Amino acid sequence: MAVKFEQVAAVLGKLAEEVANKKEWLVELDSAIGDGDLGLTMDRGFSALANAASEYSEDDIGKFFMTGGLTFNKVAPSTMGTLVSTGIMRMGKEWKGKTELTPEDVVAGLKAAANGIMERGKGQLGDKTALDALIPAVEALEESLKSEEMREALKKAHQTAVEGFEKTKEMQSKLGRASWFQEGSIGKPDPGAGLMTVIFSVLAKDDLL
Amino acid sequence: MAVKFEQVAAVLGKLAEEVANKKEWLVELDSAIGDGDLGLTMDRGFSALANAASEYSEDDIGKFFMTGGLTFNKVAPSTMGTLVSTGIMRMGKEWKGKTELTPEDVVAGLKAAANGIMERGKGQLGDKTALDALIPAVEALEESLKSEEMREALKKAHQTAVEGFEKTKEMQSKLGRASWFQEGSIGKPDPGAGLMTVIFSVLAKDDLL
Amino acid sequence: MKKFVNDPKNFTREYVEGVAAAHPDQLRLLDDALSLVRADSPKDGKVAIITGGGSGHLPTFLGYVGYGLCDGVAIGDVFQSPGADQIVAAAEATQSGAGVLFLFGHYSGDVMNFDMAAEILEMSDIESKTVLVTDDVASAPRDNWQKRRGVAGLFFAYKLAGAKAEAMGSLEEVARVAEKTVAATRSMGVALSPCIIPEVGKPTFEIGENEMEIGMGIHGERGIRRGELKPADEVTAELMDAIINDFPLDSGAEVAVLVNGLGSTPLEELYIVYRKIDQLLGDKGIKVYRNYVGEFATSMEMGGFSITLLKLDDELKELLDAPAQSPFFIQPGPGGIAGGR
Amino acid sequence: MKKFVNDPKNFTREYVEGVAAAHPDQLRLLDDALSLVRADSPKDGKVAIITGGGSGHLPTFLGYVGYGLCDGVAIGDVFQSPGADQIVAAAEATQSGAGVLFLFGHYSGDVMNFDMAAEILEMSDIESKTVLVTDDVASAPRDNWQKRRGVAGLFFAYKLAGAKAEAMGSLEEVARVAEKTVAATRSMGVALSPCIIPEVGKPTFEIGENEMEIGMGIHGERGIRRGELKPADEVTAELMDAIINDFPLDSGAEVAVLVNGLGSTPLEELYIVYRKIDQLLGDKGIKVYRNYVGEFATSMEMGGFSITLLKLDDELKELLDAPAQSPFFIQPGPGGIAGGR
Ligand SMILES: Nc1ncnc2c1ncn2[C@@H]1O[C@H](COP(=O)(O)OP(=O)(O)O)[C@@H](O)[C@H]1O
Ligand SMILES: Nc1ncnc2c1ncn2[C@@H]1O[C@H](COP(=O)(O)OP(=O)(O)O)[C@@H](O)[C@H]1O
Ligand SMILES: [Mg+2]
Ligand SMILES: [Mg+2]
Ligand SMILES: [Mg+2]
Ligand SMILES: [Mg+2]
Repeated sequence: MAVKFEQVAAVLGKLAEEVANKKEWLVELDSAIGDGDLGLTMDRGFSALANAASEYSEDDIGKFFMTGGLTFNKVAPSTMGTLVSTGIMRMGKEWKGKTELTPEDVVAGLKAAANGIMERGKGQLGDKTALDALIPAVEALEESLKSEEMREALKKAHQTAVEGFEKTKEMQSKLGRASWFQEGSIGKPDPGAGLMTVIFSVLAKDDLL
Repeated sequence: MAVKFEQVAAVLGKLAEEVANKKEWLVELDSAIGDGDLGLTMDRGFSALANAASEYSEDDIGKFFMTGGLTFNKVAPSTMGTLVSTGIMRMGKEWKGKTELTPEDVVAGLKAAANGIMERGKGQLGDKTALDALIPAVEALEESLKSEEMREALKKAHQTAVEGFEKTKEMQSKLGRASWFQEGSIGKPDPGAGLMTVIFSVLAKDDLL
Repeated sequence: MKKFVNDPKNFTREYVEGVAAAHPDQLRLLDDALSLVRADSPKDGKVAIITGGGSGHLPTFLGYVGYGLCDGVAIGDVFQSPGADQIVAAAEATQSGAGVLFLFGHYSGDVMNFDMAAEILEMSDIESKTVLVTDDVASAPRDNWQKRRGVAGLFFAYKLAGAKAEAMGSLEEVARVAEKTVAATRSMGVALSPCIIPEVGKPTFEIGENEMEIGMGIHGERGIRRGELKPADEVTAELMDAIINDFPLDSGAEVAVLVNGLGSTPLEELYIVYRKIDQLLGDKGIKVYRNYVGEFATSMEMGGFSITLLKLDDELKELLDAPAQSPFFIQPGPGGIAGGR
Repeated sequence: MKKFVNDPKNFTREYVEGVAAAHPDQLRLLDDALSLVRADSPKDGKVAIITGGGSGHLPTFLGYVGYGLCDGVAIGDVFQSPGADQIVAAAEATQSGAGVLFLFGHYSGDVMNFDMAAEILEMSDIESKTVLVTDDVASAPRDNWQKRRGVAGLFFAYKLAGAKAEAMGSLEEVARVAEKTVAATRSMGVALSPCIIPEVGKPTFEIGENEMEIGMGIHGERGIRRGELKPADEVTAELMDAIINDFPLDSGAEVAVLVNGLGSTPLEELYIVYRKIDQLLGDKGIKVYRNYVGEFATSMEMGGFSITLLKLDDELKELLDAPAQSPFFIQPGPGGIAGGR
């Protein structure tokens, strides 16, 4: 299996749709321990990215993600927006010059994204952030691919992301706006981790990758 | 009868004493339709003036009042303070070079003072100000002197000042801070007119002039 | 009372001491009076411009003592007139025989004390003239404009008369420029919230959570109307209408614009107001020759702003462009700072 | 919400448009981004200093774009970071091959966006360095000073690095000066009352009628202690102790002092504070080389003030004395305005 830009664009279109569907849910999550803007900013960001993909006339996947990061950030300079943008740009760097992606490329891209987010936000596993869903999900993907098909592996990754998201409930926030709540953040799941479950749910959909 | 500076100084000493005695009363009057400072500022002003008189080593009465106005104003730059200072200075101008005052001089000095206050404050009879006690009192003094002794004339003047003060009760204030109260000023006597009754009560005292 | 003060009785003296301590190179506090004068005064042959008034309006009044501005200021307690002795002291310390211009806002206590000071100076043969600033269109009808209060428009009077005096104009000329400036200046303000006089300790007036008062004076004097708070553009348009019609100003006119914050209104909001002014004047074909946005005449922490327009001709433009410098206001000359940018 | 705004969503764009309309001779609003740059940029061979941050702090940040200061600014929404694209746009519009210094306050959103911008510029071979301002002693202990927030001390970093860049220092030199300035700068503030974010519409925090919070951040971040409001001299002494001990400063040291109003605190009160600072430093034998009193970094209508001290040596003094000019801040060179007073 190798993925071409056309399919990437389709995934991004679906992703924008799904984030729009989950907009209210993300706002609710962020209202509980943040300022409530996450659904709005992510909706703006992913729909701008999907638009850009639908208008992209070349086949260099890396180049698209490189500029796509900036497109995303422009409409969503919030914390999560900047981190997602960074992730997108890191995927672009990783996929530089590529016109198709192997499953290994996909893993490498997602790993680069996760590392980029850690680097930019100086966050760790356990800080109660998006990383607590993203990192285990990427690890699960890589691990599963050793023995399984891409489709199955992505489903595992999604499941792991959801588990990671659930676990953030019990954590105390150490970074960003939610950390101002201190112990008050315990009991509520992390909104950024919630976003990751949405992303992986789309990747895991049938007939996309 | 002719008055020398020594006597003037004695009157001013008595006046400072009496204003100090009436301090609370003046504060009360000014609190009702003003900012309540009148007793404090007049106490400061008249005691500074009396002090200056007790330290004055010359005999030129005019010269003393000329500089005395400034002495008074320095410690009392409030509305009434400035008006009283103006009055004092105008008396000084009127008495320029004089080492003793005839009853006619006293009347001329008080008239000059009243005119100075009208000029400076652009006030008229009936505006509910100090003028409503001062002007009739000075007129009564002048009139009485035509047929009576200074002592008697001063008592008439004092009585007229008190009547003028009483009449301000029914007036509506047209000038200064009290005018902000509009109809609310009716029913309360004017503090500045109250001060005039204190001044004339001292002038009318036996054994002074 | 939420204020950084010590004994409220010492409020005025203490802040003035702070100013004197901060700017000894530019200002001198007189020994015997609460009056500040230019450190470089008296300047030979120059008309001395003396201003003054109550405290609580910084940078008005003392902020406009400096090069190309005033020469001295007599400082009263909060919202109270200074004494005539302070005015006399400031005049004596700065005059050099060319005469004194008393330039200040139209308030009765100030008028009385300045008049008294003029009388005293006359006795020592120091000539003085008085020009009252009367720019607040909300405080009296147009035919009675000389009865109006002086508000932020004071700034333009200082700036232009100050430039004329710095250019060694005679007392007559400086007074003429001051009068001409006053006649060409119109202001109007709007208040949202009161201030607190330290010695009093409670708000100067009450106003509803959703109310504004159009035309309120800078001590809380009653305005033209109290009503529901409107969007910034609407409030701005209302003030501008009143000001423009009062002149009136026609297409082709050139003006200087001053947007003045009363104290707690953030600079961001003043620029939202300026944006609308710029649009409105543009639509009417009126040219903005220069603009000033910031705090020029405050009422401590009062919320609100005022707009002032000065109608310009060639003479006033040249004087407006002249350099000026005080610890509170700096305007470089036409060349800009540091010899040209 | 007692504010002069139109649709709160447009607050930032509208006030920035107001600024651009008021000062076209000095500032240029970029077409595609909410970023302002010097009208005379790029300047050949000069390091471009780019700053940025959330709105609500005027004159910080955009008020320090000008001669002898910064070259461009990326403007975020109220208390929100600007986007990396705005930062990139400001850098590209002002750089001339001599490199770019990113100079801004230590807040995580800003750091992420500036880092991202640096990465993007790197791809087009534009060299950049980043210096974070971390002057708020209340926000982290002394050994951890690089974790501190950036507050009013930003002003000194702009002033000194800006002077170095204007003198055509290299990127290394300008960054070194910025770092040296940050290391020599300490601030601490006290808040009395909150502000209102236009899009939120209610106060950012609650505080009792008689309370103050020592060490509170300029977005309402928790301070060191909350307690009863004390006389101005006591509050000033508490802040000064914390700052002086943090350096520590000894007799003979020379400092620049900045007393910064947070928004609604009147200038009179800032001078009462300055008076006490002057006395305290005098008592300790510390010399005030220069002082700045006014609003330099606000939180809209928040009540309170901050004190910043910058410890000086000969290099920093010379840079501090250099002329600077923006629409919001003017400092004449040593000769004064108008060629000598
Ligand atoms: N330093 C960080 N590293 C990784 N993720 C972070 C970091 N800080 C915050 N986040 C994530 O960002 C999410 C909130 O994003 P967003 O709503 O954009 O923040 P804000 O509104 O404060 O700008 C949090 O739920 C958390 O997952
Ligand atoms: N223009 C005026 N002419 C004469 N008297 C005046 C005038 N304005 C006020 N007054 C007098 O001043 C008195 C108040 O004086 P004072 O308390 O000193 O005023 P304030 O506290 O407002 O400065 C009033 O009771 C009135 O008699
Ligand atoms: Mg959020
Ligand atoms: Mg009174
Ligand atoms: Mg203010
Ligand atoms: Mg302010």
